[in-house]
Amino acid sequence: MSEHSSSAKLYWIIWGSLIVLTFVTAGVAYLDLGPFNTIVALTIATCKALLVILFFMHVKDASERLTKVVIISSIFWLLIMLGLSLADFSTRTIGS
Amino acid sequence: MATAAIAPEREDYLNKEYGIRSWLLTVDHKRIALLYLISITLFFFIGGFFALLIRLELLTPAGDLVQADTYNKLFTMHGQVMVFFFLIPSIPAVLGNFLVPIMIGAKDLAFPRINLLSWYLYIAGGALMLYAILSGGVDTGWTFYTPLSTSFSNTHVVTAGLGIFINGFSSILTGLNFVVTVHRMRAPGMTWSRLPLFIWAHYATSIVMLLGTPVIAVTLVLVVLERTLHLGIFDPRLGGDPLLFQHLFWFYSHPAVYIMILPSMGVVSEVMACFTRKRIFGYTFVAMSSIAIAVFGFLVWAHHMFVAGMSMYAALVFSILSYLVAVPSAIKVFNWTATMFKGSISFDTPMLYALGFVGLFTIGGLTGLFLAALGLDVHVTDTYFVVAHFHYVMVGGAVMGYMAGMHFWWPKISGRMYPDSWGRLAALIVFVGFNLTFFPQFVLGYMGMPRRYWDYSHSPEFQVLNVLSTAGATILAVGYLLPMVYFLWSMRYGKPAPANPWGASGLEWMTQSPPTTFNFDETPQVTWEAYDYENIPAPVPEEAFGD
Amino acid sequence: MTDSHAATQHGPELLHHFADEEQQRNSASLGMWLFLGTEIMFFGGMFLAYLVYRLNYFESFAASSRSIAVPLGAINTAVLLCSSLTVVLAVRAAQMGKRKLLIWMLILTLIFGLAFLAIKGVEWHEKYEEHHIPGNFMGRAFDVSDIQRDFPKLHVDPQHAQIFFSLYFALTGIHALHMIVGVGIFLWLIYKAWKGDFGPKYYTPVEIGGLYWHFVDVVWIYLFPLLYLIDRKPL
Amino acid sequence: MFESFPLWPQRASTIAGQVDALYVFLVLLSLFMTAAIFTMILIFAIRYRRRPGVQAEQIEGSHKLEITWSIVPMGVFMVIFFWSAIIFFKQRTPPDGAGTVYVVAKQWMWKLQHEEGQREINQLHIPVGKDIKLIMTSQDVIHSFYVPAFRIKQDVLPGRYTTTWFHATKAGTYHLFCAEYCGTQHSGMIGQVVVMEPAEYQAWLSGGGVTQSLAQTGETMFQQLGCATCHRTDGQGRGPNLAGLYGSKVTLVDGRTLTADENYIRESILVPGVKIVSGFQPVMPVFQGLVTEEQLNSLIAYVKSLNPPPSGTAGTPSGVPAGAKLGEGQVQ
Repeated sequence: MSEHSSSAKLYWIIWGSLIVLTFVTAGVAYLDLGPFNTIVALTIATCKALLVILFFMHVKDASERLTKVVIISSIFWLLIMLGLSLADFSTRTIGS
Repeated sequence: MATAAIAPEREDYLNKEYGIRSWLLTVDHKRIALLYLISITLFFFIGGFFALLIRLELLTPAGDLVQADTYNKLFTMHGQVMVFFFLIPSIPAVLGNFLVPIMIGAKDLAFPRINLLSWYLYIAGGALMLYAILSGGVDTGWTFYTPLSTSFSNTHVVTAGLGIFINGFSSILTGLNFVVTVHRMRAPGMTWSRLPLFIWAHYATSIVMLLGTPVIAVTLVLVVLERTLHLGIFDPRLGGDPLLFQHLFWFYSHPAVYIMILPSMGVVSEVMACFTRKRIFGYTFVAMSSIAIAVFGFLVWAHHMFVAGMSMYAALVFSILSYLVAVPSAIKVFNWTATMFKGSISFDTPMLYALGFVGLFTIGGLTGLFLAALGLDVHVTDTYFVVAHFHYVMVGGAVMGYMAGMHFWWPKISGRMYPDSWGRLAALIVFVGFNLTFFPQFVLGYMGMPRRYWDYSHSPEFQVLNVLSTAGATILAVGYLLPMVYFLWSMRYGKPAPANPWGASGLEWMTQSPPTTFNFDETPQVTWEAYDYENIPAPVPEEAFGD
Repeated sequence: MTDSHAATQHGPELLHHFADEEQQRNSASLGMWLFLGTEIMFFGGMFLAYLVYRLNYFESFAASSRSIAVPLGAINTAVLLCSSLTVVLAVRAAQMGKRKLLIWMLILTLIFGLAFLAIKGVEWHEKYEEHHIPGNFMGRAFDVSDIQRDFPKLHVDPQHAQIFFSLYFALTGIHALHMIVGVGIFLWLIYKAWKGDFGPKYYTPVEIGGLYWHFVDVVWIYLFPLLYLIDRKPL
Repeated sequence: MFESFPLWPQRASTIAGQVDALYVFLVLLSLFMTAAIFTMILIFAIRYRRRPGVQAEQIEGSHKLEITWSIVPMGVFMVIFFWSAIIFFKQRTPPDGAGTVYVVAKQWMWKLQHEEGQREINQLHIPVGKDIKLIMTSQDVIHSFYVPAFRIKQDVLPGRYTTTWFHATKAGTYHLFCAEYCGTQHSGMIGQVVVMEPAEYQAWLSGGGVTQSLAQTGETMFQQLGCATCHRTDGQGRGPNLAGLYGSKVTLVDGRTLTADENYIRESILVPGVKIVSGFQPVMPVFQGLVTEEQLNSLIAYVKSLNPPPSGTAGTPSGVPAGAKLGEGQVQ
């Protein structure tokens, strides 16, 4: 897809930051951040995922709009399933 | 009439090569469509046979034809075979596979070998399902509700579950093929606004197949794991939640009913346009309502669970969203009716089935409003009212659409004309038989007869309606047998079909009947709008028909 | 499990039904992205189960997750990230026609993949030793008394812990299954690269195989925090 | 007019009339819409049938028409939605002070326990004109308590309580069905709901040869299982004081607050560790598997009876069933 292959240096930088982020998320988990532990873990994971998708999977530079639409709609559908199901599970104790 | 009309010897996808290898290893989308046609017809008659046994049992209040567990297996397998092995693949895999490439001017689907793999997955899933049926069947209901399916049933749940799991990938791959083909392989000039509505409908169906089917795949994997390794994900005795299963199951199974109905809507749009010689009223609204149905169809699944113990507030959300999804269907019905205004209407068999579809789908849709109404759903869910509703939409809608499509494109598929008078007779029989079977069930439902009851001797007043329903079922069965007879007859004795027997618009009518393996000698250039019937001469009646 | 690199005739010959090269490559990549969309929904079903039970049985989930070693998990994540790097370098090598580099990168990816599966095997064996496999797998009944002993402050209900481990094995098991299919794909890619089928004009299979591999890596990127790092705060 | 050929079951509860009113409205709406579509198709079919020499007139469509037949159905649907939501709310919120019947569904029978102590299989005797709340659970698979004459249906789930309620308005015997497929004898899991005049009901109550009310059986069970050692009424015990617990707000160790309904009490008996009340230690043993569903119902009835009875009647220590005003006669 990418006619011009970007230089290998960029990939090594991305790879380096991914490894660093992995050990950061593992380390941060041992700190007591109250309710923020999960949020921090998920944001780090999302950053790593974005790095892989945008750079390693060439979504940022080479692929066309349709691929981005497919990715975003798949993730949106997952959120529909999780979100609407939670509507039931979280309010079930209120109205029995 | 009985002498075999000799078709002029011209090369087409049927007589290009012969032999079992040429069929079982074909990558031609038209041959794969025929392979699907044969396999889903087989499953249609298996499912139909179970339906007849159920109706015979219900002829009398007491359970006197079969034992209780045999009856439970009958309605379970009737449901599973019909839903997963006939209704979901029928139009997309047969008519869709055959027509999507030709209608957009392509030589074949984007991934021909994956298309063949999709058929083999269907056959593998079907074989597992048949094995489950023959070695004792499943008695959990087609919905596999837990904890009955995971820990209280000792029937072949794992085999049937794996069969449906494998079959799910067949429809995922079909959906994937259609989306990539429509995006990538349209002929020059075939813009999105010139696409036939049949293609719009299949594009919307493919979205639902792609995004919905994996969820039931993983649900069935979890059910199989739970049955074999006694995990606790859905079993309340081990801390699991049966409602979680129902959420995961219905997240796919409600959009699945849109997989079944959307292709039929595409067929009816084509047939309506052709036999009224008119462009569909409000083309963009009808096209966009297909996409709207596919998208909103994913937001409404828990209207199957209003009384299942879910929270009251979530039920409100799903009920209001269910009314939202009813609007695009209403738009379509109004547009089809408006298309007939100032048309030049002829009543060939496809048109009769299409009109039957519009009528029965209207009743099916309206009764859906009863079930989306929370207060009413409490009384009518899990009774024969809901059975009548979904049969009106699936049998009155999807199967009528399938019949309309088969009769409309049979000349293109087989190169032969079928006897139209027999076709119209069969359409009438199907319409009458269908209504006689399922309309009494609305009344039965509101009277309070629960569904899946082997014997109802506690309320003999239900018997009259059940007898009517069984009578209707036999008429319906005859109605469905007739087309198979005269289609097979026409393969040998039917008049050779011209390229465009109905004078219809669409690229598929511009190739020969049946088409060559690569559909077009050279890729067509599209310069006209969809359904430009003012430039297409209506067929001269006597020349078009076989007998 | 199938994927959609259908256009793999020997050499870059154009398949009969595509208009031109460009159309063929874009179709293959669009097909793979749609397939990855279905995979997102496939794993999504299990993520919903995980989410619901984590909200309802948090303490049992937290305690059971503490019984899994983080260092091994972190190393495993790093291994998978390395394999993603070698895949990207392989695709780049194919684009630039460097056949030897391509073959080396594919082999390295394979080695990292097998290393991941080996480490995963070690983790599972450790769970087998500690009787943490749900149900009575090969006669070893599930029992969490050791977790209850290690974390007295957290209420560990054996059934809720069993649900955690059911989801742990379901998620990591199906992920490992996808890894095995990935290893199969890369073995086949190595064979075709060794045969010299890939070059600047035709490298679609390497690219499609790469997309699949990166997706399996992204799933693990989420599995690692969700399964290993639920609650590691000092008690 | 429809006696010999009924179109709906008898209306025997307060909610039945409202459900039927919505049903009739929807039937009329559907008849109107179906008739409209059918006649339009018929007229167009006849008026515009294909005749030689007559060309069809191409009509692109009209946005105005499309908008109207999107907005108008949406409006009608909203009316139906709100109307049915109101009925649904009534169906799902039992009025306070309703008499309670505990229902245990088992593969292919209904077991019912009255507060006064009566136990029944597949039969439910209730007085006419009284709000009855059903607290239901299942011992195996999902069942569904369905009385067509009352227009009520509620799935009965294993592992937790689901509740429904009705107010019978007409004496008589009505069908009770199981509406969720539950295995081989699903169609045999049926019974009768016998609605009686209050006097007749009293006769039935006292004739049953019943010694203890459900709350009293619960109290004896409370002593036998040793609950009293920790849950003391003077509040010194290691367990929380249960008097006045039912329906009150409870704050847990991790800060969550919830109302103590039947499901909370049930879960705290079976799996106490999951929700520990703040200020207490997780020392209560697990009773899962040690207590049958019927015993659990009696314990919950006893805990509910510890609430100070609603104003009006003189409060007496535990032992007198909370539903004292159910029937004037005291059950000895």
